Amino acid sequence: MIEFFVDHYAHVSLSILIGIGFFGMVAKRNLIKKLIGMSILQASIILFWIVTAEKDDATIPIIRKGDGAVDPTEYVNPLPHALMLTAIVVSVVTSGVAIALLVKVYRNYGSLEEKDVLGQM
Amino acid sequence: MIRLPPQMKIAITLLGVTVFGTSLLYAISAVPDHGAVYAPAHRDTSPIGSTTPGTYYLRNAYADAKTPNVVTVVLADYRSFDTLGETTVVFCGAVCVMLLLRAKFREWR
Amino acid sequence: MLRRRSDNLIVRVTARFVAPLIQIFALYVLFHGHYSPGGGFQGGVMVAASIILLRLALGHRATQRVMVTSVATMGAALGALVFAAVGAVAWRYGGEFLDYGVIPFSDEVAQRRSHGILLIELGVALACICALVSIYDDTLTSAGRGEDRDD
Amino acid sequence: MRFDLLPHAPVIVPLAFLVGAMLAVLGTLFRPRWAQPLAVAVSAFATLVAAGGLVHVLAEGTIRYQLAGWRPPLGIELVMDPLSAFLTLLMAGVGLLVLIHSRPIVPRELPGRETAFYAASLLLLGGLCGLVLTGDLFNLYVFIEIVSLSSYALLGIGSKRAPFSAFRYLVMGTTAGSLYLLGLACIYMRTGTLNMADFAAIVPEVADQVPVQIGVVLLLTGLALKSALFPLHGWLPDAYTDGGSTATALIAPIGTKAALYAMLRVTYFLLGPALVADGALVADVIAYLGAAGILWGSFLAMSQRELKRMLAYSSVAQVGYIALGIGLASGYGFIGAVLHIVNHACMKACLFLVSGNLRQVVHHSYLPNIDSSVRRKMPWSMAAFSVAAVSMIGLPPTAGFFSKWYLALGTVEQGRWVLLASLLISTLLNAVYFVRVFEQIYLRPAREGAGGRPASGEAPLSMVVPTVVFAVLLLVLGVGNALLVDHLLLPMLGGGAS
Repeated sequence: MIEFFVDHYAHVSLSILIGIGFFGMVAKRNLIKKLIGMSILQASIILFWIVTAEKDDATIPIIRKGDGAVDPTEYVNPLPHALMLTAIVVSVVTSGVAIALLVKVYRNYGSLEEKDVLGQM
Repeated sequence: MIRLPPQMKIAITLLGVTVFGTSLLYAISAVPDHGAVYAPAHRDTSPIGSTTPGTYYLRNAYADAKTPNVVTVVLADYRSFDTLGETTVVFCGAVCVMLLLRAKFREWR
Repeated sequence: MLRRRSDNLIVRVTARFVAPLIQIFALYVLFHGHYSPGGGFQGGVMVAASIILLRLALGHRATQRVMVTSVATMGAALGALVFAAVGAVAWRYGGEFLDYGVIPFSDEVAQRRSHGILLIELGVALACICALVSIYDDTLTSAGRGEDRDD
Repeated sequence: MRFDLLPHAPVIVPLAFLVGAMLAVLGTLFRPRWAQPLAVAVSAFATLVAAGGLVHVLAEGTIRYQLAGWRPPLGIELVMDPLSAFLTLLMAGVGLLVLIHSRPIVPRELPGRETAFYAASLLLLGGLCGLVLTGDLFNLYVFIEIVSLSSYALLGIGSKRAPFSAFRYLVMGTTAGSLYLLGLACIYMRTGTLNMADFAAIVPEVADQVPVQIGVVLLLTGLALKSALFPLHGWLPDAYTDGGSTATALIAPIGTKAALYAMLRVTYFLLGPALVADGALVADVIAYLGAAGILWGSFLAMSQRELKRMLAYSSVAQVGYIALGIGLASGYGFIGAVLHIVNHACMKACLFLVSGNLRQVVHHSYLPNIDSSVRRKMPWSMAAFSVAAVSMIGLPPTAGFFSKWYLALGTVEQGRWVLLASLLISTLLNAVYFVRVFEQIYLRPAREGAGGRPASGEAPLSMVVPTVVFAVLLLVLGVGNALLVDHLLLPMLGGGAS
């Protein structure tokens, strides 16, 4: 049991982080806090991907010596890193659009508390 | 809609989150070779013999594009269509915020 | 929101001092993306951050001459268009879409790909800078206004 | 130099929309009046290329377009097979007609924002086409996000409540995207590939591993949330009701359907029906959730008094039909699901366009206030409404009958009487809520003062023509569905699924 947590400390902490993100999105009543929960969720999933790229004793995927054969065990898997750059940009833009929507909500209702907004409907 | 008391809602959420996290951990615990260089995503070929992209990129990126940073090559060459989509997403964000918030276009002329 | 701009001399001078430094470093990140961590997005975001820093410190009106909002929106479109155009040039030389290996920048195919990567990174950087500045401007400048109700 | 367009059709169709959006911003930021013609021209071009691509694919077989010249597991590929070619044509065509229809609406509902509106619409359509065509699981995610972002913004302008509804949609949509990405991470960990065809070949080797199974479940949950499958449908009715007329008419018919199409691809072509039948739990869950959604959506639609809200709830029910077809995991289920995606796109587009016409002419779409004066004012719109409503109920000459027929055949084939019963009950419920409207349009006498100048109030031509075209399409699809099944769907079943 202890061994499992030591071996998989990254996955364990990321699962907790994903849980925190979900909890913030569902249980928090303030819309900005929901947004923060959403960002935590996205960030933790991006980290989850990065962890899948890991190899023991490997370094960043920048080839050090130019020509000749490359030993793939020296470098971590580059594919998840490239994919997650895309995912990061997507999450940034999603936050931007969410904030724009919240500005409109605030303009229409004068509050960002879900309770107040629902009460005015 | 059924309105639950807040404590109840928080309790249900906590329960759901715990179940979700545990099932995720269960999935992870079934991975024996985490971090090992022989994990499926890091091998040269998949079980059916097709090339596994990640390792191919490491072996051939420098020869293919004269660029030592493999992530840049993957991003901008092997999977450049993703990056085009990603640039479109950024542009889409600008358009969306403009659609939502910019009232008078002539104002900023 | 943010209607009363605080006129702190230290903030203004520091922002004006730091912004060019950020931009220089951003250029390094952008153009050194082939050899070290970096690239179009990272460099673009840093330039956008420097412009937004100036906007925060010096006010929205005063920094319009750094980048006009409508130009920012159009720049975002232009950056994405540059990317698509580089991809479409490959059609001219009989390749598939986005295949830089056929565009005759140089004799060697690998070198062509390297140049192609640089070109699209520039497009990506332009789109990124302009889009983020545009998003920031729209969000900030509309937040305080009371008019423009939708219904 | 001669450039052969059609072999490049898979990339040209989505790219035309995306580049069109960029050109719209560059060219018409200060001339909003030109945005709509530009958008229509771009969609017309894309529709033509999509149609040409379909002909090309039917004649010469599937196009597998390798972007940047890299062979599939390394690069991204776009796959234009008969099914995806047809659905691309559907997306582009529906988009074209709705954008033509929007000409009088958008300047009235969103003065001064035409450029941004049309740019966002074009991005939405480009994302949808790319989503249908892509052969790569991560590229699918990128296109899903393009579609979602533009939907949030398009639905976020409208009534006073619209931004709040759109924010809830955004939270749900982002959760869906995150779940999809998490599932993809689990799958990638065990297979090392993102290409759909490659993955489909590897699946039999790794299907018994727990991470792959949990990854597939997460993937499907994300797509189900995106497509508003029954217990996850909460965001849909509000978002559709509060959005503007054109935005809803664009997103309701094809927006959620794209996620369902992705789900169909994952279940039928990635996992394969045999595998779904082995791990029958997943398929069963999808089928029964679909049935529950059919009943729930139909019941709630029955009790609505506002046309758009009624249509929004009926969308939940229609999503249920398609999910039921996916869950059946058989040939009939596949045919029924695809036909229903097509039919529902046309029916819903037609109905939402009629609701837009009503708002344009009589300035409301509140059902209790509708009577026969409306029909006398707008004979063409109401005729189109009738055809679409008959199709929604599922009566024979129209397209709606045939998709339900195949779904029913599928349930009978497997002896799943509960699912069959839900199909039949929902048909009755549909009949109830549409016949109520029929009664009002055709039989209820006009109120005093409303019948002043009857036959002069039809909506402008640019609105009526697309509406009527959709109604005609429904009849054509109904009559010609055998052709569709023989030439498009059966080859797909033979090739990829069974």
